[in-house]
Amino acid sequence: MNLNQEKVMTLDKAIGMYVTDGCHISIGGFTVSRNPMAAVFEIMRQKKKNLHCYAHSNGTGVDELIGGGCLSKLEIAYGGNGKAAPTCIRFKSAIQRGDLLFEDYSNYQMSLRFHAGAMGIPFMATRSGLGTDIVNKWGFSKEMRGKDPKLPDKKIEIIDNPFPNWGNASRVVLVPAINPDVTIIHVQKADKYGTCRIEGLTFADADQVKASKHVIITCEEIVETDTLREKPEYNQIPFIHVSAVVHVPYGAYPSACYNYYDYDPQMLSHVSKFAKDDDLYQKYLEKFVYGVKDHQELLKLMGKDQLAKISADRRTGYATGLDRR
Amino acid sequence: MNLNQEKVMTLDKAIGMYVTDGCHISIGGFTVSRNPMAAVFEIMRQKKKNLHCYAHSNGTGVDELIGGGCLSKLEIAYGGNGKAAPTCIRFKSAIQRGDLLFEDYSNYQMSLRFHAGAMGIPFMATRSGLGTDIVNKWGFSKEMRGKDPKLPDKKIEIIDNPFPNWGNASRVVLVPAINPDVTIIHVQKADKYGTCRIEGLTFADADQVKASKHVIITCEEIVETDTLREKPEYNQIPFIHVSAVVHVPYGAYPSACYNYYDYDPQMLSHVSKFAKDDDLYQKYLEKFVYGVKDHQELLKLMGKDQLAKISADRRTGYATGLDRR
Amino acid sequence: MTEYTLKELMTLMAAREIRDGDIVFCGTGISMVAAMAAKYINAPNSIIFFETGAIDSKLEEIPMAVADPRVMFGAASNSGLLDAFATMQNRITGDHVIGILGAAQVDKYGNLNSTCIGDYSKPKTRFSGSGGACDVASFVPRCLIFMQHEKRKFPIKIDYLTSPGYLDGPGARERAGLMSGGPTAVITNLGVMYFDSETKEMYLAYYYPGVTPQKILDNMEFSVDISRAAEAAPPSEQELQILRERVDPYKLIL
Amino acid sequence: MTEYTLKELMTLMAAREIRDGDIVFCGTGISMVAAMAAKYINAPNSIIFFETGAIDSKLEEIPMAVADPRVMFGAASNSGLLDAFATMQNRITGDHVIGILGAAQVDKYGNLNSTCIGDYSKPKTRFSGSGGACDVASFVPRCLIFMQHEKRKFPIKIDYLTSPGYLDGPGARERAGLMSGGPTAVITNLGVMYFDSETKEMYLAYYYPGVTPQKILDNMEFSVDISRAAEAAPPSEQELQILRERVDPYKLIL
Repeated sequence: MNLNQEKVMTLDKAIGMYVTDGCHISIGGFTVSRNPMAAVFEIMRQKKKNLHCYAHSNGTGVDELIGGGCLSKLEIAYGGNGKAAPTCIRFKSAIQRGDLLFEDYSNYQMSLRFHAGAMGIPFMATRSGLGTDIVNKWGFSKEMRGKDPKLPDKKIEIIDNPFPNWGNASRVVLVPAINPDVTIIHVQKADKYGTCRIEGLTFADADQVKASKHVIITCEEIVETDTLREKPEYNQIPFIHVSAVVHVPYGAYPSACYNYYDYDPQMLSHVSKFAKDDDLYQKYLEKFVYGVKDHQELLKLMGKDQLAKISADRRTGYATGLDRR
Repeated sequence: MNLNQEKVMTLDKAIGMYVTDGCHISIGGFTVSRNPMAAVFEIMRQKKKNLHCYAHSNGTGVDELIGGGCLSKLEIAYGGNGKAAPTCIRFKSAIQRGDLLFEDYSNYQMSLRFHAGAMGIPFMATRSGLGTDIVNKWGFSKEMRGKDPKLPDKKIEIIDNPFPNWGNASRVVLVPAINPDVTIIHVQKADKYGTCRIEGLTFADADQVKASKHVIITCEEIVETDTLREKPEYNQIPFIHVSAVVHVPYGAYPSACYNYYDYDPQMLSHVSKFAKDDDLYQKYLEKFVYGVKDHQELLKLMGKDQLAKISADRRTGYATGLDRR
Repeated sequence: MTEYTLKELMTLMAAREIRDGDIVFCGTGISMVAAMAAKYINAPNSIIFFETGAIDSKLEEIPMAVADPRVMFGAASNSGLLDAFATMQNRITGDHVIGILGAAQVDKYGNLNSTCIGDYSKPKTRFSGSGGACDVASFVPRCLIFMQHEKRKFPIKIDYLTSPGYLDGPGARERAGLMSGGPTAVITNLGVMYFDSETKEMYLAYYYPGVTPQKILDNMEFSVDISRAAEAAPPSEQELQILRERVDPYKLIL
Repeated sequence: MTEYTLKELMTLMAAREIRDGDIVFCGTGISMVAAMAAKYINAPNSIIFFETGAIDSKLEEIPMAVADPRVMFGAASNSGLLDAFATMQNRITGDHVIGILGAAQVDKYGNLNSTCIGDYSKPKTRFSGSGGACDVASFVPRCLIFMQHEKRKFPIKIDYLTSPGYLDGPGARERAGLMSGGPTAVITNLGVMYFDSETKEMYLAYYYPGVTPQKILDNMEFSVDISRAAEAAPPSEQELQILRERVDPYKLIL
């Protein structure tokens, strides 16, 4: 959080300040929507290393962070990305090669872990996962957990219901809270203090933000504070949680940003195709990530026609009739 | 919940159907705002008895339900109602006389209990209340709890943190879920299937609804489904949770309904004055509750001038400059 | 009779399992097409909802992911994951939900693996992982499972138990602390399997026209009872028309 | 020097405790006036927030309850109780919160009773109960407590412990499992008490002009250290002007 300092800054400054080597990070969005891709690419350009990442289903973004070699540890529910990559490709190869320490959860469990972090309690209870390998198989050993104060004691704990005759549950799964060092989300509208209005689905973004020590907001538009405050009930994130605000139009590209633009099916397929081969993927990175100075340059490289194709229709909020084959 | 039947009905039918003697009930709103008062008055007119009520700070409504003799048990965090009644008056006298079985919680604990009910888990954890009499003093004995399957085993349970080195917490308080038989809330806008849009603060209304077997929505306006669906992110309650929808303009009166009308400080003071004396309170009930056929008649009795005074200003959502001394 | 593909029949077999008034938890791909088809054909009052928080979306185009902006349009409400899963975990709404899942492997008790083949920490093949599948399988009373009918996908023992079916048999869900319920049907490109109400083991209920029960057995590592099997009704003209013209006119999935 | 009421001075003593950048958890009545005054006088970047879920509201008129529609206008966000209390329970934002509470009784360790006098189940006098007070007192590192200075309100033992202060002394919060922190000051119509950093017992820090330390002791059942007491600075012209003209021009509270 940050109450008083100036919050509007450039993306390279925000990433430089808050994403430090070895820090614990989470990003907003879900598979093909509202991944903070401009920020992800900037993290890759700044060659951040040994990040520990928490993800539910942050397909597009997490796969690039893996591909860019930024992650050493990953707690995740789902490494897939719609049609372009039923299993995220760099994720798949990193795990098959043993290049990444990882641990599996379910989407609800990850959401609950962020929720617990936002609420300031050590765990949340659920009935999901009883009898499964998600409960039984740990990615981080007990020894490793004992040595690292940034890891919870256990992956998961099962307890008998302390209210045996209540809730029709004999036992429950407890999942430990997550409090990332930094969370980055991309939203449609924010003011210069960081109050955010997300349009469409919010996924787990608000809890991820509230659970996090530092928060970077990238946004399509910086709008007047008074405008957002005409309908405070539609602002999911009040400024007190936010450290930095960065204006990045098309900041979720090539994922979608509801009411602004659709995902880019061509680009997502292109990345997937290149991601399947190490050399090709390096070429992709050299051209689209390292080869551009910033997100604006990437957009120039994509070209106006490509962006026009994914421009959102006013009525539906997506690019009606977009060729998605 | 109710997916298929016709949901729009009259208030007397909805209360007759879903509020049965001895049932467990919760109502929406908070102190002077959005109490479902039309429904509360109808419950009183229908002389419902032995209700078990769950409340965080539902001042106006709960005090009338107590005054009307409808409640036999109450779980509550706060029995106060702003300036007109720092302690709710019928609540106070019922407890001092021993007319009501009751149990105290905090506002957060009650909110968490509804949240647990909505989530379908037996309890939620918090660090609130450790070392206090809220934890130590029970209103419902262990024996009583053992005999009544609709009461949780225990008021509260304290456990050692199962993740001892996580969350900086040595122990936590567990509060049991609430799943009322019926919840009644008053909202600004709903469609005929029960999808709701609440303006201003939501308090705990959405969790109360989602935790409840049956749900009655009273609303200022029934709006077109398509209108609400233009901005689905602003609808806090989807129709699947709702049993009945009742159109009741001024349905929160004399409490406030943001953007529609303010609370009525004169009427609230009037009620408080009469509530302090049993005979006077009976007179108040005879005139304003039992003496009118329905809420429309109460509004007529109040008169157009009185309603005009509390009419909400477009810019602020309340009655700017209202005399509240 | 009109020609049809096995994928079309699979989709329709699933659609036929959806009842009017069901709340359908929907994934991507064929499961979304099945849920959409059911609304047009046999369950007009069923409601499609997504783990991302969209409920009863106006699906003018097929979403390619559960976070596709197409699920956000015209919904009754757009919230987030926390609300969506609560709707399934609480019994008031959860008991009305039917889930549709896919997986890399299924065993005879309907337990699913969508995580990996080989050792968990350094697998031979890694898949996407649970996503919401484990949650759905844990919470809801009825589940449909889409599978390709291949031997390696129906193993004696799955490599990783991602989503619970009947675990190791009768009473096992309850012993583990799960809600009762469990998988209803496994729908493949060759037929449909149900689960015996006593043994909780998979048995063959339908084989598709042109497919023999033996061919189905040949494509599984474990054996199932085929004594109750009947030939499935082929798609009707009307079903095919809805599928092709209204649900997936651009052949994005089918 | 301008005349002033003790209620005005009380309000200002509380306002002076609020630091720039504090997030102020606000109740009704005098606590709301104090928080509003602080924003105009000494803590322009403090933020007022309410347990009902409104944060940084544009308070053009004094709200008479924390659910008054006046707190909903112009806020940064309007949510609900769950979010508001989470903001205090989590350490990231919670450590920046200062709470302002009132009560019927306070003991020497700053424990509060706002529930009842007499037996809990059939009390002589019943009050409103905790509301959010127990939560705030459990979570936040600093708390201001408004009290009327009367003997029965400062008893040796409170009848019901609604909101935790330092419980039974040094280390007791930690032993109970509470977050550290605890009450900062008790502000009355006669003076201001702080809590000793070692013993966690209340001591007299300020007595108001015209009030003697002895008079304060006469109005308490338990005794407090008065050796560190100093006379409080009276309200300045500017403070009074802000209070009367900008904060509560209609004398709704003061």
